[in-house]
Amino acid sequence: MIRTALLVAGKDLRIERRSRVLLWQVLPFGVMGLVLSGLALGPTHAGHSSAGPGLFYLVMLLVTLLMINRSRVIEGSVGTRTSVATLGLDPAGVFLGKALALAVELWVTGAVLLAGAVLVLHTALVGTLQALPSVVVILAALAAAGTLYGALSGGGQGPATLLPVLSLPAFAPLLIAGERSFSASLHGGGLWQWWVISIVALAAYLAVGILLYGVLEDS
Amino acid sequence: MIRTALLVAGKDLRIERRSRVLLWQVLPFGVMGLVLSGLALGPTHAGHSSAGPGLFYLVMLLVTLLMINRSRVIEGSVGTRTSVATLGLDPAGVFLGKALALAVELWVTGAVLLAGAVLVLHTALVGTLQALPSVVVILAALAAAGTLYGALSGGGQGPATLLPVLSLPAFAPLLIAGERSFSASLHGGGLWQWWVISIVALAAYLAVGILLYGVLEDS
Amino acid sequence: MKLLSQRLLGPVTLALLGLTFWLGLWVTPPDKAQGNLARLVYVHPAVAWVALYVSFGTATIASALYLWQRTRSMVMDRVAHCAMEVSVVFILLTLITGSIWGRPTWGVWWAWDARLTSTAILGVFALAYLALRRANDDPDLRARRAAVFAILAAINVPIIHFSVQWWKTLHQGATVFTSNRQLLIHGLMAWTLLISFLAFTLLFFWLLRARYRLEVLRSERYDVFVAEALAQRRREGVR
Amino acid sequence: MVTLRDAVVLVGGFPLLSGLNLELEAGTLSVVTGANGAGKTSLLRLIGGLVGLTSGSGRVSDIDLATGDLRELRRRVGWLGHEGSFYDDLSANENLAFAAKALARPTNEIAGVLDRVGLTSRASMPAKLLSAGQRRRLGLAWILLRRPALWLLDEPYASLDDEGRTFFDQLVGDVVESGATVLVSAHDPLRSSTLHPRTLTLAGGLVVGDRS
Amino acid sequence: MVTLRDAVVLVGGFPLLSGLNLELEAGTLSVVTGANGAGKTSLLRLIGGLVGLTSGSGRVSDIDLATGDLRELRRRVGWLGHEGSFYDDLSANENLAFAAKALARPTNEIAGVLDRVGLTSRASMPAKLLSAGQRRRLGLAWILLRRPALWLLDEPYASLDDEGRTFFDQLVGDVVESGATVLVSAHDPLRSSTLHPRTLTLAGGLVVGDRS
Ligand code: HEM
Ligand SMILES: Nc1ncnc2c1ncn2[C@@H]1O[C@H](COP(=O)(O)OP(=O)(O)OP(=O)(O)O)[C@@H](O)[C@H]1O
Ligand SMILES: Nc1ncnc2c1ncn2[C@@H]1O[C@H](COP(=O)(O)OP(=O)(O)OP(=O)(O)O)[C@@H](O)[C@H]1O
Ligand SMILES: [Mg+2]
Ligand SMILES: [Mg+2]
Repeated sequence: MIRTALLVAGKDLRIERRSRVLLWQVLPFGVMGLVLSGLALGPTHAGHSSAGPGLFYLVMLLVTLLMINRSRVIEGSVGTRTSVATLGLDPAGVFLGKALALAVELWVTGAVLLAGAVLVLHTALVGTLQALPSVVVILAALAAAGTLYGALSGGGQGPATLLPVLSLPAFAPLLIAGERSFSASLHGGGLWQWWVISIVALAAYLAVGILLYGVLEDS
Repeated sequence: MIRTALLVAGKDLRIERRSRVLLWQVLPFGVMGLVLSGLALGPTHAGHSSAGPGLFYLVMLLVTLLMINRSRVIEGSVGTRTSVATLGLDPAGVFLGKALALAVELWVTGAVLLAGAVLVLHTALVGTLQALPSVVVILAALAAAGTLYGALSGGGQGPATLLPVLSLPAFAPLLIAGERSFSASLHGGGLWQWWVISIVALAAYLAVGILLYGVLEDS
Repeated sequence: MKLLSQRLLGPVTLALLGLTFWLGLWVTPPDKAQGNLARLVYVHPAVAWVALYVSFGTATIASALYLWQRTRSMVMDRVAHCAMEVSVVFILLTLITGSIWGRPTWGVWWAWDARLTSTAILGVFALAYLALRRANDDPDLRARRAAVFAILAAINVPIIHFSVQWWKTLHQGATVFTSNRQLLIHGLMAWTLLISFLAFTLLFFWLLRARYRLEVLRSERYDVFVAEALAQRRREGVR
Repeated sequence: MVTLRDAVVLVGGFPLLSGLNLELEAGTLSVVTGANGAGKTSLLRLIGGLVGLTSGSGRVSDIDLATGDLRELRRRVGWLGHEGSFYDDLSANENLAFAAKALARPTNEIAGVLDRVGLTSRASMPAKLLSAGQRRRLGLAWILLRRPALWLLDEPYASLDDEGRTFFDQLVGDVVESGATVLVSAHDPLRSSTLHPRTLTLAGGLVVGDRS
Repeated sequence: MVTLRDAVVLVGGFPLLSGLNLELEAGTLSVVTGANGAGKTSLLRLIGGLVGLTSGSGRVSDIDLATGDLRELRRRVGWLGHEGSFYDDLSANENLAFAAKALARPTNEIAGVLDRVGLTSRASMPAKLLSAGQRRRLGLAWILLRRPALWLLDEPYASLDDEGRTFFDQLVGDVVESGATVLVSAHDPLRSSTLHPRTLTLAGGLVVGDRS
């Protein structure tokens, strides 16, 4: 399983590195999203440092949707998926691998966006650093959930529009947990319950994925 | 040109009606987006009726991105685009047709989301009705700009991730104009300058599209 | 004559830049309200001017010339590309100098001011332009798409300029050149300011030329590469 | 009809065609053969105005490939490629109706065309559900409806069944007779004994053999 | 090796196979022919475990198609389809390395395999830039590397050039000799005179002809 996971993650990251989609397309989009949400809220709201966590996670959510889509597109056309199916890869490994690759990409994006939030949204630096571990966990959970929902909404170049509908309700709790724990590390307040929620969510999505991913793939 | 436009718009809307992507995937996404952004802002901000316009346009922006993508995907694979290229359709007509189809879809989505905003975000009903004409114009401008940027970011199933980066900066002024004029009709305030901006933007994007769309298509 | 002006471009730029710094840092007096910080006035407006008008403008004009059938040539495409790359640098410098100035005067590094935001958006436009170029392999198609995009992006420039008037916000209004064409700042400071504009404008053209030369070298290397590829492809047939 | 002089087509720095010379007369049938990767598809794409000429010169149907209006050229070309050539979500009927309307042709020819290519029973099924050979047939129908002056067919035999190939040969015979120019890329020789095509052999992006 | 009894495959309510009976022995070569839309591709997909059995029964390589582990079945199958069968963004080399690692095969065979299918000069180019025939060859290489017990090849001749077809015939001969089972769908008869395949004819989702 682990071997398959590493193989798949390596393949995804290699394609990503080759096409530089993350660097040139997703990161600018993220930064742009941050700036724009600031604008949409108007100067009064955005000036508030309190908007930082919410906006950060909102943008990360959009980035996740984009990246899940991308992660499905690189699996290629029907022909490719047929051939790969004949490799009989362990589905748990495939799931872990794709989730890992996605997580790595989200972490990179998250790091850049956090820096942006500190600079642009005046989010306090110390609090942001304190929030880092929880951000890492939440993004990993997003990656796991996203991979799962990506498979659910049908592999390949199918209707990419199905994904948001399916996954948003699942992402909502993650989003809330993330925002609250980020806010808590900024302004003080109970942290541990958000930690519990996010770690449980991560574990749950990983477990579901490992157990059920094979069921979701096209027969 | 008009004949081509109607032909193309008819084809796009027919495919859309057949696949029901709008009804089952985009609309739910929009509604969910509205609810989620409310959540992300936290109860204090979202309760405000003042957040309504901003969130409405933010969600419409995302819907637009999804729909542009979809509008490119239905143009099919390289083979299809090659064959269609041999029809020698007038590019200005193709642009108008695709923009028209997209605008129709955006209007439908916008109507539903406005109803949602009134219900969920406590946006005032009367002000919302007053804002309708400006919403119609802004969404049409979004559709025109979106079609243009869709072609810019490469036809077909190319890197769908490039689109947001290219188009978001251009959508920003539209977003602002829309949000301000919506807010103005809610709370009173100068309206005409936003009207000017949005109509000028619509006209400009239509003009650029009609003149330059042919230049953007794959040779 | 042409050769001479080309050879002089570098030294003159350096001299003018040096003159600007000397005048700005040592000769002119500190401002009454802002103290020594006001000396940023010799850098920030000039850099912003180059970013917005000179470099973005060059890129836009070159793009428009490319799109116009009669002046269409790869030279225009290349100029647009290089100017846009230099533009990224100057926009970044604008943001940085502005932020440095903003921290003590407004108390924050960044504010949701219309001009600041629109400048940042212009920066993203420039980056998106480069991303767009990367995403297209075919030189002709790439040139056409990039040119259209540059022109669409240029709409932002007047928005930035008038943003201070449309949204009455934090950023300085038109201080240097007012509508009645009367310089608000006088004497030595005005001269220093003028020289700074000149110096940074020349700096832009210097950088542009260097960047363009690099591109020409690249295209020469590409020609060699193509000749080799052609020969190799023809050999495939002989086999 | 077609004249190419030292035609070079570069894509991503790689020469698909490496200085090719070719002369095709109007109203003739020619077959291009050659090893995989020789440049057959690229040649057809160049002639159809679907890819630009990098250097050299060329004229197709009185349109200059370097300076002329490629859109006008494409409009005169019927193209059958390796891949599907229609909207996957529309049915055969709807696809052909779209093409007909785009070209201002009467739509009442569609039923007849579908019958000729043997797709009547699949006429209202989304094109993506068609089998490989049926897709080919739909591609043929799409050209048949248009009756262009220049037919460019990339491996038309591939995935057609026996009956389809016979039909194809007949069709090509008719078309050439009626004055259109047909250029076919193929790995198998045409089966019909009444067709006497000129056979061009490509290799390394050049014409290396020419036999009538 | 393969046993199908009254096999029905429904997709979207349409029967691709409509009660088909078939028996294939291990170590044999069979060719499936039939008109376009007869169900050849569907039959191959069923046997490869790539589409489910709706009713009837079937066993392939001792795995029951209705109740068995289809993933295990797929792992024993080599599949060459109409479409490309690899990651378009990776090079031929990288694609084969991925397959080799997934199957825990040594990666040092890759160079040899690429040489056999004649792709050495295109080994490090993204697969999406390959020509139609080169894609076919890469598909063959992908199977060659795996040496599965059951080869399912959907119109392997399509877009292969002369030399490629000769190579293919040789390869199939070798493979059958070494004990593998090969099922080919084709519209042209195999060219090699030393192969004596069993020929099955399909029509309407049924086997209507069987000739050795
Ligand atoms: C990140 C922050 C900032 C950004 C992005 C920014 C951007 C710009 C831009 C784009 C211009 C050129 C406008 C035009 O010519 O149309 C400009 C001019 C100028 N800026 Fe800033 N600026 C920033 C901060 C500041 C601060 C803090 C000050 C001083 C308190 C300042 C003072 C000026 C002045 C005096 C001009 C020349 C005005 C004129 O002549 O029109 N800027 N700035
Ligand atoms: N960017 C590139 N770099 C290197 N080689 C390339 C590139 N793009 C295309 N090629 C090569 O160019 C050739 C394309 O030829 P083309 O598709 O015209 O061949 P063809 O004669 O139609 O072959 P087939 O019989 O296989 O269809 C192939 O050899 C392909 O490998
Ligand atoms: N949902 C559907 N509704 C109606 N017909 C369908 C549907 N899905 C598939 N078909 C038909 O089922 C058949 C599929 O056959 P298959 O692809 O197996 O044919 P084939 O023998 O491989 O043909 P070819 O020689 O053209 O490749 C086609 O006739 C197709 O039109
Ligand atoms: Mg070819
Ligand atoms: Mg088939």
